[in-house]
Amino acid sequence: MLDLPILSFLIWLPVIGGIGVLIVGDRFGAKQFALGIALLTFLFSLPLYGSFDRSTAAMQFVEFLPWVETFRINYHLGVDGISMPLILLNTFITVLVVIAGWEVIKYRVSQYMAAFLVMEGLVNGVFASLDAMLFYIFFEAMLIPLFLIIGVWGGSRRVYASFKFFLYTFFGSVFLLISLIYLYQLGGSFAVADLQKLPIERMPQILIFLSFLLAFGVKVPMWPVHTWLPDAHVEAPTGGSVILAAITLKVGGYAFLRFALPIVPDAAAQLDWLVLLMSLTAVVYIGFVALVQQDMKKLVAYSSIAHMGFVTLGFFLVYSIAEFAQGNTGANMSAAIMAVQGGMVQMVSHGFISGAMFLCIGVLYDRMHTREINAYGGVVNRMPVFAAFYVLFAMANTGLPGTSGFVGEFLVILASFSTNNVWIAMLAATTLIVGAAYTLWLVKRVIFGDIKNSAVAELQDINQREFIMLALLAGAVLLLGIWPQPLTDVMEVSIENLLVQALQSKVCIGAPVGGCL
Amino acid sequence: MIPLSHFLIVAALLFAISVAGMFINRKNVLILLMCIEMMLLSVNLNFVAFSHYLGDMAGQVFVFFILTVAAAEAAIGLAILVVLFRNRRTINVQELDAMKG
Amino acid sequence: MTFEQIIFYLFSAVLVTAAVGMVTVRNPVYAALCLILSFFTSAALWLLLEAEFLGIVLVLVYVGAVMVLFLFVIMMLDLNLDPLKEGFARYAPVGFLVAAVIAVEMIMVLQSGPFQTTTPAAAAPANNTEALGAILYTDYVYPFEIAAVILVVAIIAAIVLTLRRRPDARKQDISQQVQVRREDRVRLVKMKAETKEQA
Amino acid sequence: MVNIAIATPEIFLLSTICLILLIDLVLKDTDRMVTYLLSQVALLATALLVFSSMGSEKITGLNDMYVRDDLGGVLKVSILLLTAGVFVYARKYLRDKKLWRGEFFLLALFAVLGMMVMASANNLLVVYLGLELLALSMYALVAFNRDDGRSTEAAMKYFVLGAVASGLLLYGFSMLYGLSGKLDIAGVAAYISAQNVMQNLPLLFALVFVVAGISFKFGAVPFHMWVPDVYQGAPTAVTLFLGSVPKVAALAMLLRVLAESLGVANPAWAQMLLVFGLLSVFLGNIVAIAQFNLKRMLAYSTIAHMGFILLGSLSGSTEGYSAALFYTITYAMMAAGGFAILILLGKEGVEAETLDDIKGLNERSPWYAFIMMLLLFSMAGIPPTVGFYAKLSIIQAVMQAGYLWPAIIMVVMSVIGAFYYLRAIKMMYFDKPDNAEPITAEADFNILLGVNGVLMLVLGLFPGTLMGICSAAMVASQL
Amino acid sequence: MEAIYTAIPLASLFGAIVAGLFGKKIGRAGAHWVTILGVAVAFLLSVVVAYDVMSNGNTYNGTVYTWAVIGDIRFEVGFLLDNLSTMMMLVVTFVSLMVHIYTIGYMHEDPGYQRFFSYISLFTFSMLMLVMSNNFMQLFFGWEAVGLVSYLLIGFWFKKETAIFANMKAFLVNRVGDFGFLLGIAAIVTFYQTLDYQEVFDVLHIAKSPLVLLPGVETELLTFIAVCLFIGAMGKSAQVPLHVWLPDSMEGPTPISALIHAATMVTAGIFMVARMSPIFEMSDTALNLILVVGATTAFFMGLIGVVQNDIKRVVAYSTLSQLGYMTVALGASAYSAAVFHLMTHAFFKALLFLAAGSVIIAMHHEQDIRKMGGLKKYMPITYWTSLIGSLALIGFPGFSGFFSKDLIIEAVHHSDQAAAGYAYVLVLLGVFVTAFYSFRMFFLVFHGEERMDDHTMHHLHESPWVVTLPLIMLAIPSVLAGYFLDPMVVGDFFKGVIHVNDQAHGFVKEDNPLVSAHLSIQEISAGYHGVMGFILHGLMAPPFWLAMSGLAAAWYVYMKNDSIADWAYERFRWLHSLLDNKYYVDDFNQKVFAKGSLNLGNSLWSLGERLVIDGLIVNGSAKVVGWFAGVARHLQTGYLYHYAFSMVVGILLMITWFLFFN
Repeated sequence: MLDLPILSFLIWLPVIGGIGVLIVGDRFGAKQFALGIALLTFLFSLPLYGSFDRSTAAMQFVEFLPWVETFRINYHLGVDGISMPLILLNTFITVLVVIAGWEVIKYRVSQYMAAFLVMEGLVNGVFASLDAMLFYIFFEAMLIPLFLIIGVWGGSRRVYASFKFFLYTFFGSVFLLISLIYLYQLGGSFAVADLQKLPIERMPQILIFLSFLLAFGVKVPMWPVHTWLPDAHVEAPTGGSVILAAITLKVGGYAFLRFALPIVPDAAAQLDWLVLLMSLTAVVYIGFVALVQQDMKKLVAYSSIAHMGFVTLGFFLVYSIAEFAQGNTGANMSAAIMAVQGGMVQMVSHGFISGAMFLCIGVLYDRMHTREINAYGGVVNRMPVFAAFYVLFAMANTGLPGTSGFVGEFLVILASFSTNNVWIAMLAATTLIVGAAYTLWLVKRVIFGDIKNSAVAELQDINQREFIMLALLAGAVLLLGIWPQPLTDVMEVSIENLLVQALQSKVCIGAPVGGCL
Repeated sequence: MIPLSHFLIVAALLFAISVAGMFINRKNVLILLMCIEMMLLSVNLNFVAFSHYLGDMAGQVFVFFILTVAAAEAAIGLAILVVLFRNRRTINVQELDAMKG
Repeated sequence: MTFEQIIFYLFSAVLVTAAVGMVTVRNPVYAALCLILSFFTSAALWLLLEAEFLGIVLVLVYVGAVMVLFLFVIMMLDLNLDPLKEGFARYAPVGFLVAAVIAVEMIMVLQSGPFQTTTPAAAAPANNTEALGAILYTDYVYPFEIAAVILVVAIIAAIVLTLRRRPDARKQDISQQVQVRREDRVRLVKMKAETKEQA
Repeated sequence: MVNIAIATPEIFLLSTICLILLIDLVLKDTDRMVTYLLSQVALLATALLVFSSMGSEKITGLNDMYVRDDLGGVLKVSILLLTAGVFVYARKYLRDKKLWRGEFFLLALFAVLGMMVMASANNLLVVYLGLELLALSMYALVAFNRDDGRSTEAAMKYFVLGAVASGLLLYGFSMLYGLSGKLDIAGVAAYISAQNVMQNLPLLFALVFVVAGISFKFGAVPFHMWVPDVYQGAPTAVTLFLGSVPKVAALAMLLRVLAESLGVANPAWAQMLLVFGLLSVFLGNIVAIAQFNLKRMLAYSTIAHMGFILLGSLSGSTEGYSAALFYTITYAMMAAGGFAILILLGKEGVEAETLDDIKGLNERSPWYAFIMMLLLFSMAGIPPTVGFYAKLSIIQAVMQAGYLWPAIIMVVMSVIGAFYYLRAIKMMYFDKPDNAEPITAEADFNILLGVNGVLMLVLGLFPGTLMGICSAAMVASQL
Repeated sequence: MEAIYTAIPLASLFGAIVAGLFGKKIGRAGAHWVTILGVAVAFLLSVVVAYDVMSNGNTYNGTVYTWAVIGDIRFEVGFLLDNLSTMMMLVVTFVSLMVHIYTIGYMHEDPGYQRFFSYISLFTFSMLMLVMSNNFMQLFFGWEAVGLVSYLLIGFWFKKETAIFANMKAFLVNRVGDFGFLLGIAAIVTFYQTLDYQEVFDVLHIAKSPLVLLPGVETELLTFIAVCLFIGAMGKSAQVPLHVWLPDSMEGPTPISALIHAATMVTAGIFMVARMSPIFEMSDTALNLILVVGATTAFFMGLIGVVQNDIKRVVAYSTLSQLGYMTVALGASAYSAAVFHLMTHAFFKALLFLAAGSVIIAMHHEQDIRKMGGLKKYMPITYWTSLIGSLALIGFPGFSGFFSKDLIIEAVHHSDQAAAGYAYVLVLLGVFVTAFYSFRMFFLVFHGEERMDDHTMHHLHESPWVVTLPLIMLAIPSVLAGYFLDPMVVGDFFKGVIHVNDQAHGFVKEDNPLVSAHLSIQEISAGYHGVMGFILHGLMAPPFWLAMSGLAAAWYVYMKNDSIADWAYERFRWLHSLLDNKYYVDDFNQKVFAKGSLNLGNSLWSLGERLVIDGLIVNGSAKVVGWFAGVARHLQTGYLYHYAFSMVVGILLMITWFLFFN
């Protein structure tokens, strides 16, 4: 098993399978075929976890082939504890997305399924790439299927949304390209490992960092470059929203860990306040914005932004934590690990929860064809099982202990106290209130209460397909909430290793970041 | 004797005049074609002058070829002109704006 | 002022004047004539530069053939001359201003560099035509062939563009006339004989 | 040294053209297919000849007028193969539009000959003659639909501006000749290398005109004005030809004249290319947004792409030139494919040229829509299509040369440019078709189009070979 | 024993899961049987464990499973079983069991029968996890889990708009408390690198540098932690100003009002502070804050109870007031007294609620006491148990409440804290108020004329045994629990569990100059001479007389002379409306926080999002580009001469550049 090129398989099986689905066409079981591919991919991703060596931070399942020799771009794949869970998340969510589109998509089914499968392969590629240019290629190529998904199967303003999504993210990532080329010229290699070792002067580091911030920040998305997300979510079909929220946003967060922190640690240390500010703004400001949304999807989209704020918050806390640890006896780097772990867990958990929230909204939308909160009310009377799921996911969204939503937020808030600024923790913790406010108000208006109108009165409870979908996610949410150890365990060593790199100055070798200002 | 630069300046003047002719003339494509001939003439004058002062025949050979090409060009240009006139019943430059923007 | 200088300045003056005339006159025929004049004067300058063959070719080929072609076209196109120069005064200043700037800048460049020489680097060959001929078919055989192709293209292009079989033109088709049969020309119609009542 | 054999491909092609010319004369209108097939044979055979002569040392012949090197070989093979493809696409158009005449192929073959001459030129005179051979054929081709007012208007504009441009180029050549006393590439190069370029005003002056003439061929701002009108006015088959193959020739001219001959003067002409290139990238992308005529839109996009090529070349390095070559070849493929789709959508007597014409293409034919999407994404430079590598290598070269800000402007403009490509994709995928007539084409057209589209992806996944060829060609030609 | 410890919460969780997921399959009886069985098992095992711990001293502190290990910090789920937690377990499982049984009768017509059982079993599980926890994370787990169940149960009748408003309000207000609580935990983790109670307590004495809140504003670390934790307790135990959710929570079914919103969950805050006594003892600031908050709650919330007419709301305000008493005790460092009162209160308040529920059933879900009266003869069991509950509540000597409340008042009296004087006055006045509203309700419900409509009157009868049995079962400890005073408060029952800075703990002022000695309980203990002595002493003390006068006043006003009530209503209208509107706190919250948040959200949404970011920057730049494209396309005029002009200008500019600027 170990000798098989699992990662290549995880990338190319869905891509080729997607093309296969296109060839199979609408008439002959495209759905079944797609589900088969998705399941197969998921199964093939399981050995990643099973055979993963937790004791090393080195890349595993490595594959290496020279590719474009003119630019020394290599087909270099591998995973560590940081990327592996995200690949699993991706393969898992894709199965659900295929199921989610089963009956709902009636228009160009094979293309729909193919787009998602191709998307899956590309995202796996993003997470598995150990070559920066390979990463960039997957990173950009992801835009194509998503653009089509939003545009072809989307809602009424899908054109605006898809364009906004594409151009926004494209705009961000071209600066990444510039930076990568710059780094290539500096070090003569696109290998991430080489880039991480490359000594870079302070000023270039800052510029590179800013370009990373723009590229990944748009993807995450961070305030204030987030406005594509609500539009994209609202207009995308259910599956598209799920993929967007559950998977693509993670790419940005992941890239921060893989690129920003280790490659330009000094700049990250110097500008961490900026990211922290943006993250906290995302948590607080976006929380209030979410509160007043009239569209369910928009509300959840804004809540996604707020939750992803925790991810970036966690990642960039490490510098303040390191500074704090130097000034305070007794404090140590556990908090830094906690911060990054928290961010990572938050990413995985957000993948489940936001995916589930969007699936729930999809379930409602399929029946009522509206996402207006005001059109609902008293859904529980007609759909008790659905309501139970909905409340569960809403609670997970508010970070209730026992659900996965709690773990990440908890760890990040704990870690955020280990800095010189109490207010980071204070602002971060306001999510307890604000997050609960918008989520519960949504639940109150949609689920509870008496039946508001005749349309709600005719609702049917979820069918078996929808039940399976939501039950799987509910299981994941609860499992991760009750016992996150299996997840945190695989990441621990890689994160420790990452922190070593992220806290080592590149401007004056051997000193900690900020050590020789 | 006459310095080389004087020949070149005459050629430059011809060149400038032909360029000016292109945008002064807004009514007749024919004049444009003549301006092109004039521009080539100025280039030819350049070549001949250089050829003379360098004592090198290559310049004259170049002129020879330019004359040939210019004649061919004139033929094609006039052919296009005729076709254009057939289609549009005009060779007014200002009316040749079916495509713009 | 030597004779050569007089010739040069005189012909140059005429040349430039004719050029200006070409771009300013109202009637395209006059413009063509101005252009012919400038060709003549250029030919004279070329003679001054000891490029006799080219000077003669310019007159023969250009004035004799190309410009005549131009005149043909002018006559053929049956242009309405009145509106052709409208608005001239409006555009002329800008045009001439730009031309003047170009000219000034060009002259500045040309006055500066290595172009102040007054004597040729090497003596011109005694027989210009022979010298030209000698290299044209040897050293320059490749360009020469290409030029030939260019002329072919010009011919093809001109024919493609302008040769047309007018659909409304009536032509005699002799083979059709010869092959005609009786049945095509004569149709026998049977009619009832007239009766008195109808009459 | 005469060494006529060195020019075998050109001679062969010329002979075949003459033969086709004669055969075409006696053919009936119904048998034009013979002309077409012969033309294809001529192109492919010539390509084979060129190919077989590749890989050897750089040698000159025909009294130093002609150079045979790998660079020329690559350029010529691409020209010939692209043209063969263009012919396949054009056939459908010519049939549909009742322009099915042998002269189209003949003129195009002459143009190809002109381009080959340019690709192998070792003398400014030969460059000029090759250019004129190409240009004169193109003028005639643009006016090919002689009963169409727009076609002839476009031809007229193209002709006048083209003639002016060659006048400019000639003026530059004459100055170069006057300064160096030489017309051959090596002679001029030898003269330049002895000069302090930035101080030599007449040389700079000459350079301005030469660069202007070359820029015109590329259609770079501010010498771009002919591009949209000619693209729009010309019959689509001609636009297809004009929009793809001559770009390679233009690059050939740039490489031969600017790089080989004036390479030492790079600091001077790089400034001009920078300005023209940036203006092109800027204006091309911006104005394309305002276009709803697809041909015009592609024309403006061409301007932007040409800006990229100019910017790639300005570095004066091997990487830069090979990036430009890579970009040009791939761009020619994209453009050919794009116009082929337009040809495909046209019907008898109706040109497909507005954005509305591609509306709902996905409904009508998912396959064609997919191909067009690949082409458009490639033009936009989105991985994993080949357009990305083209842009990547150009930007890499630009940054290598130390132009960071131009690189940033380039990428930002390509984001803006992505908008109009996306709009075309949106029309195909998001909208419903106005008419749902099925689209038909002959098998060879379909196959070629498929190959063309998929090539965007395949080259995107495996760009190494083509990139390697391009840079090897540059290295072999000591650029 | 570990298996038993684990089985206690899991037994109720099992019931909850079975009743929740398979409720339809097992039916109503199945649901109540499985849950009751689960809780009964939990109760019985708790008794076993309590016996083991209390008599054998086999305390336990261990891990069940490791939740996660991050860096050096272990996140675990584990149990700490000592006298405090086992006592809590007994109370929780006992009251819960009673409530389970009671529910069979109370909810028997409700369509959400199984769901209800599932919820209350789940609650029992959560509460057990909370009290059994040995670390802060699990504490927070249980803390939030009981909040969740509370949310679900308040909104149990989800069709009622008021109910679903109340549950959201409850959750959000609790979240405000949790906000502080979580910060407190974060501070502990940051500075002590562990989440385990015992490990934290062991290193508390090591001095830490103060915490910088703002540049120049510093605070004692432990004060910060204590205050943050107490904010959590304020939320859960409904202390002013986070009390607003509790009265509204009466929208839920009565059994859960008894279980959650009186007996157990709301006392979690008290429990937690008692558990954290080593921390709180280190900060006088925090203790004073607790005193003030508790005393304010105790008196002013009681006052509101005087004007309430809803039977459940009267009890709810009474609960608030009693929680205030407990809090005051905490502030006075009389943790054991607080816990003692917690226990007695759990019994008698559960009893009162269940009795109220019994009345409500009989009255066909009429809750307005003005429409009741004279129920004594219809519902004797309910009447007598209510009387026991009320007497316990007002602290009638001999009843459990008497002991616990008197102890608290005594403790406050003896406290040296700065705020103790304020607290003492308020708690004394509170005694009067408590007696007044309790018996106002009692008299209005059970005595006097029968004010209900005829239909209701005809159907009046005593509740079924499943209802009355729990009443009786709860009445017993309501009377007798007070006699545990001896070991629990004045004895050393909580030795080693609750830490007080007194001589008994070897507290030496010089060792710890920042905190004072807290000797109130020690002084009480010193003056304690047996239960009878305590009762006799109590008969002399002001609280007794205040309680009696309150009782008498209620009797006089509501039984003898109705006009006084009307007179007072007319005379103190402002006071009445102030109380009736609950000091306008709800209105204030609604206007400032709820409306304010919405306004803030709306303005951020319309200004920040749509106008600035999307409108100006994103779409704005797109518009600018589009506009510029529209303008720039006109450069292409279509005129040949312009085209030529552009070429020439291009050349000209280049020449000019080289000529003049090179």
